Amino acid sequence: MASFMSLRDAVSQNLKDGNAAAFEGFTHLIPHAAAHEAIRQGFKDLTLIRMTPDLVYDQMVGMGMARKLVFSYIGNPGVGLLRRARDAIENGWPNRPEIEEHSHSGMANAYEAGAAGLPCAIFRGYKGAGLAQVNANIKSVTCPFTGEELAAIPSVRPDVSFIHAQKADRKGNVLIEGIIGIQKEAVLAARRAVVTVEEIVDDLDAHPNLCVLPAWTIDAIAVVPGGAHPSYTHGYYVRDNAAYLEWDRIAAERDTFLTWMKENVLDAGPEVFAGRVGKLRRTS
Amino acid sequence: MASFMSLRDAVSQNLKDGNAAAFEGFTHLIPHAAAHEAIRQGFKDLTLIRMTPDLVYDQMVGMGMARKLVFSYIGNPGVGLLRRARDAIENGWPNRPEIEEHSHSGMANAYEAGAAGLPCAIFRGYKGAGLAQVNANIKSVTCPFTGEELAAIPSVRPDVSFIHAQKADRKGNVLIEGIIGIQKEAVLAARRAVVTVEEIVDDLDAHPNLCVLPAWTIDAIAVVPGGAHPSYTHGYYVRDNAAYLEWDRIAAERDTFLTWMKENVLDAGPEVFAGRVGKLRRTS
Amino acid sequence: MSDFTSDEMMTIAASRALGNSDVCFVGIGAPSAACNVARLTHAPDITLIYESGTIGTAPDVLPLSIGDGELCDTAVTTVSVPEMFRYWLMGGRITIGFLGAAQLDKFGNINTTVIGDYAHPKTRLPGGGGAPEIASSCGEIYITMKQSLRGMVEKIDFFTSFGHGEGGDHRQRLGITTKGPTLLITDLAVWKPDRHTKEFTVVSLHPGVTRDQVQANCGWQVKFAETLEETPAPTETELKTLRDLKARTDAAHRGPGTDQAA
Amino acid sequence: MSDFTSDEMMTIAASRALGNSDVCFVGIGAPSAACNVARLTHAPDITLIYESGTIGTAPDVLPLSIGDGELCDTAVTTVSVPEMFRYWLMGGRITIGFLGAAQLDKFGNINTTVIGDYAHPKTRLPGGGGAPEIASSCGEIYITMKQSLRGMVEKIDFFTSFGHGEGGDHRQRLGITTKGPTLLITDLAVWKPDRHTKEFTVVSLHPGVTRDQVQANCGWQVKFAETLEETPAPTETELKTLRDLKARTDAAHRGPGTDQAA
Repeated sequence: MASFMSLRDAVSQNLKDGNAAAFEGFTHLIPHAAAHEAIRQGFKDLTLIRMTPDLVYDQMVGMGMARKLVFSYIGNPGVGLLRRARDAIENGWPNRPEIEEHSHSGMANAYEAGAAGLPCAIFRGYKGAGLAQVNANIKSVTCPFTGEELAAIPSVRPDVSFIHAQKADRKGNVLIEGIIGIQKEAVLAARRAVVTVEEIVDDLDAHPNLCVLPAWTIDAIAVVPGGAHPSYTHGYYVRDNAAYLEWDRIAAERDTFLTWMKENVLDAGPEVFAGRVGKLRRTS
Repeated sequence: MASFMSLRDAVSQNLKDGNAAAFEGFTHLIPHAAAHEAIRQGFKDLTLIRMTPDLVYDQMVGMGMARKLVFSYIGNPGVGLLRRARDAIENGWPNRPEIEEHSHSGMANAYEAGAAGLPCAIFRGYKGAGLAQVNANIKSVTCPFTGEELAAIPSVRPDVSFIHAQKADRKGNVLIEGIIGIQKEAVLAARRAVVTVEEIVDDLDAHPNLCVLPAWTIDAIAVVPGGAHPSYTHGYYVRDNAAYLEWDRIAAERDTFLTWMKENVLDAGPEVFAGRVGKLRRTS
Repeated sequence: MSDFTSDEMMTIAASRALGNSDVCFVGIGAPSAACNVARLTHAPDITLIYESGTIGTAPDVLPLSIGDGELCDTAVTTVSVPEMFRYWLMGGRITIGFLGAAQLDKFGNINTTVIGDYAHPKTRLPGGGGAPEIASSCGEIYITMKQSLRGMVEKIDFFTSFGHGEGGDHRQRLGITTKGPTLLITDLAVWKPDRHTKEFTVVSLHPGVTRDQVQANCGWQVKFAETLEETPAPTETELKTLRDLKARTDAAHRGPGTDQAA
Repeated sequence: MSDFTSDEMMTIAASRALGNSDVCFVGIGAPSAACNVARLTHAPDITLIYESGTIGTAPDVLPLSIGDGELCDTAVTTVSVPEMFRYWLMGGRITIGFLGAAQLDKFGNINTTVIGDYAHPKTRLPGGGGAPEIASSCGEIYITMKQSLRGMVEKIDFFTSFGHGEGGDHRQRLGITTKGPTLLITDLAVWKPDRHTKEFTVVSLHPGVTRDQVQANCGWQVKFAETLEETPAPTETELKTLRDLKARTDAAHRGPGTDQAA
């Protein structure tokens, strides 16, 4: 059952060294504030899971928190490569994380299977694709009716998933709107789930068919206005595309990266996010 | 791409003798008007697929249209047995349809797999259940990672699916709200799809995350106000529970059944449905 | 309050077994009444889930079907049927599955499929619906039914849903990891499975009910617990809550459309 | 209208290959520009799908990512990512998948995963994202990229997505039933696969481009069709549409938050 608490407590009570952790968000609603809190608390040996690891994973990898990465697209979307992740994978700085790489279809099916409590996901995929040769977790099963060979991969079952959402009601039911991505699955597939929200409201007042996570599927909720920045929260503020472009420059060198992390993450707190989205808020 | 047409044309152009047809609706939005039109047009040798075959399947079976039934619950929900279906299965009147019986979980997964273009559905099911012994289409596969034996059944791929929905816009995009059931999957799993709607509107004006079927997933749309009666259309009229109770009496005997069918189906048309829901409309 | 029917006692006894933090998959009929009485009395925050996709529903009247509009109107959220069976049931999110039965045996195996042979049934019943996977995926299973010799039988005609099979560790031997039937509430008594054999054993008799009555309405040789309790009679609040609910429900189901054609 | 860049020609030539009834899975970058120019000119009813879940989207500016809010705001509907990959992509609902490439070979096989060895890469690229299944599940695949010796190579370092493999019937031999790459549009030419060998063959040179230029910017021995056409130059409407779109996009991406910390 969801408890309301500070982001600091939500992270420290639910993330442990060595955990498999997902910080999910498909471009929209990326839990930046939660990831920064995890960086401040200095966790180690994490297996970081995410379909589209972008800036926050670049930051966590650059800070040496990752023992392993599980992903399907490791880039700065629309901008290019992730320079800290590259430095880690290519040069082993600050360490060389193990890699388990899938396609989006594979990861999406693996989260879905995780939410469904299944040990594996079975789908039509990886035909002729090189990943099947380099990832030992891509196997196959045969359809007992048609004989077709289908891909099989293990389901994703994180120890803990972090997501950002628009709002929670006072009971702890959480509403996610817009590009809902893989967040419902990330929460339901995980042993524990932490949600940051823009605000708490008396009543979600949501259409019955919207994406609502009942309070009893969530462990901790922390209110962090702007907590997705430079990603966005539909209905609250827009994506800070300029910041994504700027990240490319910051992450280019180890020292500019470390300086930026100290200033903007290590020496900061969740309360700075509200200010970062000030100019990005839209009334419409 | 969806064409707007009369229900008569929508049915005659998309349903053929011998087809596997699904008339779906999980208590809510059952396409009664479409089923009655199919009865009037006198199709034969149908494989009738539905999770919860109720009154309309009792009627189609009683009229001798079914060669085979694929289902997971064949009853009058909350009332009891389906007397025409019983007479067919137990006594062969007017014929003895073949039966392929699943659990809800099985049928739901089979529609889902059909919508996903897969040849089979794989899930955790039928453990210790008698259906696995009497249904040759319940097989198993072994998870290549854990060794767990999982149930496998063929996906559902109807030749044609019929559903009822709240409304379509002028381009033919269709909105389904409330208990959305299995309708999206029924449409996407089928080769052809026919939708009856309460009304056509200029703009669906729907939240982005609601259940909308784009026009290009649908073949024909017919406007039939009240077309779900005695089932209901959320936001338009409530369920006619009394009619479900009354059906138990009508279907009890072959002659009362046939008299009712002549009067209310064979000698009627889709336009009668609007009148049937008159007293069931709610403004809220 | 001494004036109550055995049906009312059954529903109220069943409602007491549910707690505020339970997530309950509700079958139609007696289970639905019991779950909603619990919600309206001692367990206001219980999560009720109907297989139509409604999660956290709080109906003012009992639904006739598992998909009445009332369930959606009052739910926290309403999901598609595949999602219901994949994420919520198979995903292991349900603590209690509440089932009724046409035929039941002493090990909690249920038949709602056929009376007689499957291929040539004497009576074709509606079938399992969600029950086969409710029985294996929910944390535990509560069963409620009126006792009768026809209903509580030595050998059921069809295994619609698996309880404890032949008893003992039969569930584990099939690779089923959930508890299965842990409670049976009839109109006469409360039953729990024996810890080892898993045979349902009477642990509490409803007020005024005798052992002979229980045996006279059960098709197998009934086992009674060494210490047999008496089920507390319905309280005034419980009885009023149930009766009000039934009255609202009956009025609603007669409905505004009685004079319409089906 | 004679004053246009080779990039503009590429995007506009690609846009022309799309029709009103196409359902197009749009990759980011050049594919996104081409698809939206098509929508804003000759194919107003084209259905554009981005892998973030937005179906039938009509953005006023090009998204920087595949999940900008603009895509959701203008979509017919927005679904979850598992639904996108299961019902819409794997379900066979997409007529055209539009991909870019870091490395491409003559059979339309694409690498966006690594330069060098997979285990010890010289350059770690972002990886496949949706591409492996886009390449096998869409009815056909269009590819667009700027020509270079580094990009169009005899042998790609990694098979991120499968085109025609080693050519001929290689797709069918793997049990893939879709057509695969049927069109390649570069900044210099339009290419189509040979009917038998499946090797990309130049069928049309963009205005002012020579065979030598095409060969000079391609790492394999280029085949040219017997009858070589000239790609019609961009019309005034096409060029204005593209430039307006780019201008709106650039303004939007500089955005209101430029002075904010990332």
